[in-house]
Amino acid sequence: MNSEVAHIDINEKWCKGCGICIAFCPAKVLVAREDGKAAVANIEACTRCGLCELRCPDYAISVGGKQHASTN
Amino acid sequence: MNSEVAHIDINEKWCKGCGICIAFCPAKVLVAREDGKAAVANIEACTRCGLCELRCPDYAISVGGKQHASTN
Amino acid sequence: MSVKELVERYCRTSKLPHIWCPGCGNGIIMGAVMRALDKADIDQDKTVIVSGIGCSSRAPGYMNFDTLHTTHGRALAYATGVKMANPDLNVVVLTGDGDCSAIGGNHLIHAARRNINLTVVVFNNSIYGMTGGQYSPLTPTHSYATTAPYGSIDRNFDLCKLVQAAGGTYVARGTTYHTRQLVDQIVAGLGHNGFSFIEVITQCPMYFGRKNKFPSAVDMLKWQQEHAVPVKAAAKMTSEQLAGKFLIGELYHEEAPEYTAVYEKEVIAKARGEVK
Amino acid sequence: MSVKELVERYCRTSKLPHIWCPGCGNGIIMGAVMRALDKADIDQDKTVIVSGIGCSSRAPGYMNFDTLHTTHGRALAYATGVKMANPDLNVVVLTGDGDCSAIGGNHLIHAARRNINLTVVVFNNSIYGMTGGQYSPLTPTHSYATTAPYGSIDRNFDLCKLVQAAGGTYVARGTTYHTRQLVDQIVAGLGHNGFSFIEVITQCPMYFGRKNKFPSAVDMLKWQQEHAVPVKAAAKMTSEQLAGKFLIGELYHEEAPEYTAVYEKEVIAKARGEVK
Amino acid sequence: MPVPTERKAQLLSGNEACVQGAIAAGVRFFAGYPITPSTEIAEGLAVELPKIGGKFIQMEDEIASMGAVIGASLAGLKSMTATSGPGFSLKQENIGFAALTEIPCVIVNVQRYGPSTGLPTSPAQGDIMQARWGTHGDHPAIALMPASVREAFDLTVQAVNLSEELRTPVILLMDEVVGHMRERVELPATDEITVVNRVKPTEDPEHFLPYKPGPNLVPPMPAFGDGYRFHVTGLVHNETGFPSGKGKDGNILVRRLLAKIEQRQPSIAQAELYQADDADIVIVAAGSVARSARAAVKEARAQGLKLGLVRPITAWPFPAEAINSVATTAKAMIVAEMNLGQMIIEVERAACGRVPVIGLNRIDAELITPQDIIARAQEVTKNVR
Amino acid sequence: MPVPTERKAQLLSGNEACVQGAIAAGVRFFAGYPITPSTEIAEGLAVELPKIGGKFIQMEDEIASMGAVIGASLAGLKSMTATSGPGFSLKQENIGFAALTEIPCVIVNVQRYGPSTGLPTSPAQGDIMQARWGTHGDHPAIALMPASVREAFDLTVQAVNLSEELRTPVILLMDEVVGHMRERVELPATDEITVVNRVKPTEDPEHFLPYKPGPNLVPPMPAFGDGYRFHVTGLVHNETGFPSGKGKDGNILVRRLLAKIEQRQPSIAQAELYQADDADIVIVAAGSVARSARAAVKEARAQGLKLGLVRPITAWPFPAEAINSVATTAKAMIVAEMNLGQMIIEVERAACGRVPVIGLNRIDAELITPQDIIARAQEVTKNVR
Amino acid sequence: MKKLELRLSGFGGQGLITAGIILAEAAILDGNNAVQSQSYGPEARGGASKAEVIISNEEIDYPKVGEADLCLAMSQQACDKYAAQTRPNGILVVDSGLVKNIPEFPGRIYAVPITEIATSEVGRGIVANIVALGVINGITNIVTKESLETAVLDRVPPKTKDLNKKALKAGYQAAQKVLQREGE
Amino acid sequence: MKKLELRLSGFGGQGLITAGIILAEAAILDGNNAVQSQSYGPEARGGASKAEVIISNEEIDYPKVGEADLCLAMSQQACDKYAAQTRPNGILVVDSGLVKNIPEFPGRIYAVPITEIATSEVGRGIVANIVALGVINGITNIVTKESLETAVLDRVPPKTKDLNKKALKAGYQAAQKVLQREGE
Ligand SMILES: Cc1ncc(C[n+]2csc(CCOP(=O)(O)OP(=O)(O)O)c2C)c(N)n1
Ligand SMILES: Cc1ncc(C[n+]2csc(CCOP(=O)(O)OP(=O)(O)O)c2C)c(N)n1
Ligand code: SF4
Ligand code: SF4
Ligand code: SF4
Ligand code: SF4
Ligand code: SF4
Ligand code: SF4
Ligand SMILES: [Mg+2]
Ligand SMILES: [Mg+2]
Repeated sequence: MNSEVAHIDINEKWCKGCGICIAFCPAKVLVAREDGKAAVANIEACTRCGLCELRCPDYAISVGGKQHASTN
Repeated sequence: MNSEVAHIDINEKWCKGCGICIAFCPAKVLVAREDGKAAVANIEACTRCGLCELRCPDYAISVGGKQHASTN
Repeated sequence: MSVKELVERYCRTSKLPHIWCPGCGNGIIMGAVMRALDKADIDQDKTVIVSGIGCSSRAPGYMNFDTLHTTHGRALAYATGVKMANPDLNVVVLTGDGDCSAIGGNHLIHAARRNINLTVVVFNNSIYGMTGGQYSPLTPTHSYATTAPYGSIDRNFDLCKLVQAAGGTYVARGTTYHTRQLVDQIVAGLGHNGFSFIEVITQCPMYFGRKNKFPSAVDMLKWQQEHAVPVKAAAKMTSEQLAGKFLIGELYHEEAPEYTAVYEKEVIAKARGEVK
Repeated sequence: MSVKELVERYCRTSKLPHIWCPGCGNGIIMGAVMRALDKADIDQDKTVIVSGIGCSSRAPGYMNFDTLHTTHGRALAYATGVKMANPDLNVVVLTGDGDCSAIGGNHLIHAARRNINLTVVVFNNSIYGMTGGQYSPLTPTHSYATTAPYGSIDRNFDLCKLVQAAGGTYVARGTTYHTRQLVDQIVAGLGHNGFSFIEVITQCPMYFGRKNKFPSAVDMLKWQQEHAVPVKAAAKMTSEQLAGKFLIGELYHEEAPEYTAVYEKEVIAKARGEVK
Repeated sequence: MPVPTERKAQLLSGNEACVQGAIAAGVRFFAGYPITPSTEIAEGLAVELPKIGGKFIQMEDEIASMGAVIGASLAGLKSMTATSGPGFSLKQENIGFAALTEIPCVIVNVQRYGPSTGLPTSPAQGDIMQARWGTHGDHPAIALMPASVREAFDLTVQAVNLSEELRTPVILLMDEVVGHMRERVELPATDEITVVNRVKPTEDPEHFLPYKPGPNLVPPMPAFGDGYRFHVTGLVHNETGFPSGKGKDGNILVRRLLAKIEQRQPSIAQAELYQADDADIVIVAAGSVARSARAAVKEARAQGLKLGLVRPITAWPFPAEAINSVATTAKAMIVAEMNLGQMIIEVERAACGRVPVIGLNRIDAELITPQDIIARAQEVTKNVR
Repeated sequence: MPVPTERKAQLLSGNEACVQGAIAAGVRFFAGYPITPSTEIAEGLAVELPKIGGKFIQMEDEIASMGAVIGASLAGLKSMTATSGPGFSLKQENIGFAALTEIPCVIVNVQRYGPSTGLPTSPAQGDIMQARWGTHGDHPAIALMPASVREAFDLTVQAVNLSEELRTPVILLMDEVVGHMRERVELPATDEITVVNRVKPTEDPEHFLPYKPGPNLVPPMPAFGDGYRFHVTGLVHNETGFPSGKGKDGNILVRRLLAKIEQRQPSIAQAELYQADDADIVIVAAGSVARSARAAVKEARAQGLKLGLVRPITAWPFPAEAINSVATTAKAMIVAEMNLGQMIIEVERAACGRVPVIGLNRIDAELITPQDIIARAQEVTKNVR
Repeated sequence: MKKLELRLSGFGGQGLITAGIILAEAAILDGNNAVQSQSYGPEARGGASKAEVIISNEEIDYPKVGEADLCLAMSQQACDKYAAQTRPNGILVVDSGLVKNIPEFPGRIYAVPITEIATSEVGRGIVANIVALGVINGITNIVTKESLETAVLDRVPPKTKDLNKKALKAGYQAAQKVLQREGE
Repeated sequence: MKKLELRLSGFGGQGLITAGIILAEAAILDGNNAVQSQSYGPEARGGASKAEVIISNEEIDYPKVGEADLCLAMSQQACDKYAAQTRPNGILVVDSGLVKNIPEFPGRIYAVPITEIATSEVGRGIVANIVALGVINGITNIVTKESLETAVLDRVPPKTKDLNKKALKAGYQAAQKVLQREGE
């Protein structure tokens, strides 16, 4: 569990709604809007693992707050 | 040792005098003429191994008599 | 570095968003390349990105470096000229499976043979995306493609094996799913003084996916997740366990004389009579 | 069969003597190919010999078959067309190290990948003979050539390894010195239903020899004799003992679906609705 | 064997019609490498060929495709490839081989905007001169330029026929507009189509000279495997087919290669004349541009401006006679093409100074419009009168 | 830097002089693939380039060579390749790339007998039209045809200079005779040679537009690594260098590519006139054939037959003015070439019907002789008078 | 009807190319001539999509559509771009669910929630293109109803025939509605 | 001397190309013009070899040798082929050790055992080409003795300078001999 609440920023213009960030967020933080684009549903759960950011093909999602937790 | 005397035929027109047959005849049957082309010097020693024939790049030497002895 | 800073620094932001389809892996790989360049702390003004032709080969156009978008299949030939002419430049080649293994196959094996210091990242989506979904030399046998309406009968290359056999000295395979590892593989490639080759398994949901029962990019990433086996793990697995899987990680690594350095040290020095 | 009968039957005798230099290995290899074709009992009217361009590639002109002397490097592409169009033909490709591994490298790896039933014999004299002695991708590093006046810095391919990695299913290496074994290797290649590849180490006394301190063809054959190690023998040798040597014999063999047969069985049958 | 078809109106693209034409003409081998805007031809033949036992192969590149096509033709199948500019450039060396060794084959080039990668999906007619001069050395060339979907079918058949009859590579020089547009077309029924097959030798193999020309200057051609054991080489050769190394044989050979086309020039070279007899201004236009020109002729005539059209169907050999026939009656000619002036070179030579020849060139990736042509014609009228 | 040389008479071949010319002009990168009769150029540069820190690389084929040359030029070195017919055909796609992207580079084509493998060691001039039209799409072309060893040197320098000045590929179109013959030559001293270097941008990277044309319609060109971070693509692009996808940008770009040559045409197009002013019959001949023509002029004049010579030095742009200048004074022109009629096409266009233009063509692998020319001239004289 | 030029525009995946082909095929079934063309290239990848159809009872020479007689716009972007390339007295049909701002246009405008109809009335968003065909033909009667239905059924997967029939019908109904509204 | 055309013929490995080059270079040292050309190609591989030299004090336009003024034939094959391509009043020099049958030739014929001289008198068969140069120049004086020697020494490996000087001298002597014999 993370002590600080993360901040997720989604660039609506760039997001193409592929669903990758949503499907592979280990903490199920993200959901799809009606038009398919990503939205934050559950920010508290975010571990700031950074995977959504790394995998977004469109550089549309970014994880703010503290540095990414290291995952492996 | 072979019981029968072999017959070596050298096609003078085709022989280019490379010396391969001469150098690698296991029985030292062949020699170089003045112009470099191959000639038979010592037919008695021939084992009919067929190597000269196999290696002649110009199909200029052929081994007659009985079938080739198998070598390996 | 956050993705925003990354994009700000290494992208030609005015060109974004890119032309790639929703869910296309090309953006993920381009992101990984930029992250790796950043991690490797390269000099942005001394780095050249070269590509051929294909969806993937459009990447350099978005990247804030000296960039060269060549003819189809010839990226490595051009890159060889760039590197030979100025060995101080970092030369990175971004190419597609078709670009580098079909029409460009010869340049690939020869660049590998020379062990010239280029870092090659292959966007392997198992298809010709740009031209609309024909099979490539990396399309798995029995897959469907517009030119394989009855299923492809071509055997596909193991491109990493081929590059290694050709003489490549750093060979790795990654995926768009295993993004973090991918970044590290590219960093290692950039750091390697010789021919570095990183094959990245990626998704073309538009053509490969549609033709081969992957409804979405997510399904394709799931497939990667399930079928990729890290080399270390594989060492402990039986061949039955490995059937149908593919290896990821560093597959080969060797230190060997680098071409442009040897040219300097041997050819030029000898020609000038400095050594014999 | 005596050499006279051999030549009478399989050569276009009016074209002999051939143009090759004294001591050139091309004649030895062509002889081995004819002996192998004879031993394999092929149908002379159903056999096509294809080559590219080079000294070695002149061989088909002397051979009494349907023969095709194509453009430089493209023999395998043409041969692929011949075989696809009529799978009943035996298709043998005679090619040089330059022809098949430099300009033709891509066709080589792709033909191997498809595992199309062609028998490829490479006349590897480590040089471009026809054009007067430039280095080839198979010229050993540090050798001299007209375009490597200071010694070649290019690393050479292990072509057998490359072809195997590309997908070739029968791979062997022979020499012009080990002629008898060479014939058997070619016979095995002809018998193999798939892509067969036989690399033959041969001598170009005219250019490679002259530039690299081999005064004669005989010296070059002696070098072969001393440096070739049969695979079986090699298995029992240490890596020090093997340093500087090269392997001969069958290096790889695998049975795998052959391209034209699969085309018939899968593509045509599916298209006709005979299978799905 | 394809089942006899019936005439039926359908909607097809030029590329699709080309596929149908190839099948109808007896093409049974296709090797290619995908490239826009020709890809649908490969895709279509990948579906159709195996149905009739034919072979489709996607090669590693265009060079290999051209090589495979030549090999397959030698093995006895009618063979074809399709490409566009960049691939056409790559095929040139092997096209020269096919020309010199007289191997029948068809190369479809669906022209796109060049040079280089250019605008891959946009139309142009920039390869007309390349179709004639793209490979090194003197060589024969035939290139056909369809203007409609129906013609894409017909000229594909004709390309195959000419290549088989004359043992020479034939180029089908489409443009992107014709290749990609779909239109209503009625394809001819099978029995309405003439199919030409290469002539095979009648001598026994002993007496056979593979490059001894027949009556049309064309040598009969056996297939590999027919028992003739003949040699094919890109080197200069004599009638035996073996390299001769002699200039005089080159002279005989290369002159014959050109002559076999030239002596058939009157029947090969084709042009369509539309209202050209009494035209004050004749538009010369080929391929898709000719459609605009036809529209322009109609519209202009309605406005009282007497336009006419000469539409070269063969780019090569160029139908100089058709140009000639109007060069004395017209007051001016306008050569409309989607390039910076290629066909106009031949028109000028044919017109030979007898009539002003004016270029109308667009290279902005748009099809020249009827309005473009009418506007230019009005301008010219002013200056000519 | 090469040490200043002095004039000294020596025996050199055309190929060797080309090597010297390349070094003198500042070529520092060569990538090639051996092919007769050009190989000595590669071999010579393999020896010479590393001596002055330059780079020589033998690539896997001609396509790769051309690619490497373009890459090296972008990295800032003057770059060159050399080949002959088959290799020239293979290079065409990448030559088109260099043309569109405006990368300076020189392609030497030592012409041999074609088409296809032809007669690899025999002379011909069969690639003149290919030098203009070999790649797809409309594109600029400059091609220079040396007639002597000295000129092989001079035109190599000039080819490099033109390519650097105009940012365009330039072709040195030698023929086997000139490439292989050795003759007495005095090469100019270093200080007698003009060397042109590409113009670099002066703006800072922020404001730099890589394809914004300078005064000569040529955009200044930084090297990779200079900090400009620019993009180069074979797609149609606008001044930013980025692909535009727009036909109107293609129109601007491709027209400019041709215009930058065309507007310099008067200074680029060159021809030598020899006793042409008062000639009854003017021979038009280039490369080695012009030597025969010169001998023929001398010999014929001695016999009382007034011959003259126009020797195009640039095949492209074609020196039409030189032809024009004699088209009204001469009674006939004979175009002598070792092909079946290529340069004659341009001569005819230039002469424009004002004077009969007759071809004298040999394709039997022999250099046209002075006697051939005199004989034809005598024939023509009979018919003209 | 002598000659009618239509432009169907929107984004990739909406099936506009297929719609164009069906329309052309219907025209052929009617015994008329038809030419169809479309946009290719990167801009056709995921992004914009455009099909053009010319229908005529005479020969069709020039095959491109300049100013269209009818423009269907199924995206805001398409509408912004192509409304202006329509004849001033022509027809503009927009998917009112996707095109929020209709640009200035002098001709007749019909705003129909095409995609919404497909989703909610027909039950599958994917048949929006067929709904659109119903709308267009309902408004213009360029082709006979029979031919259009035949053409649709010839092109779609057998299993979806009913769905597509339904879509076509829904389109016709929507056309009726907007025409009536206009009549009001 | 205004213009002299020579043809040196024999087989590959005899050094005839080098001989031709040396001769041309000697002419240049004399201040004259010279053009040298040679045969290439498969026929030059192991087989026949041919070098042609034109020397003139004027410009040399046409660079090929048609009928030669002098023909050196160092093989039977070469002699059979090229004797006929020599001017009727020209000179034919043959290596008498290699050319056994001298064809009909109207001009002057000099038969010199060139290779034999190189082997036995000079000591190395490889310098036969230099011997030949001595012979030719001894007969014709086309170039000055000094220039020829300089040209020879410029082209040969430093270590073989003496050998080549000796070869040249032997050639001159042989020329003296045949000329004397002719004089007799
Ligand atoms: C010489 C040439 N041949 C063919 C093409 C057409 N073409 C463009 S991209 C491409 C294949 C691209 O496949 P890949 O490299 O896998 O890239 P992707 O689009 O899948 O990323 C082809 C065949 C071309 N541009 N040039
Ligand atoms: C396209 C093309 N490039 C180059 C050449 C020149 N060329 C002819 S043979 C050859 C190399 C031959 O080498 P290899 O295949 O090893 O044959 P070898 O002569 O050594 O037997 C080259 C470069 C050519 N004929 N065509
Ligand atoms: S940072 Fe990790 S946990 Fe947080 S939203 Fe992204 S993927 Fe989910
Ligand atoms: S991964 Fe990126 S593009 Fe895809 S849904 Fe998430 S934010 Fe949008
Ligand atoms: S057969 Fe054997 S032993 Fe006899 S000569 Fe030949 S090589 Fe020597
Ligand atoms: S191997 Fe053949 S060519 Fe060589 S010397 Fe012996 S017989 Fe003669
Ligand atoms: S077609 Fe495939 S590879 Fe190309 S952008 Fe779309 S998803 Fe990516
Ligand atoms: S040059 Fe070399 S490869 Fe060619 S024939 Fe002579 S020895 Fe053989
Ligand atoms: Mg791909
Ligand atoms: Mg070789």
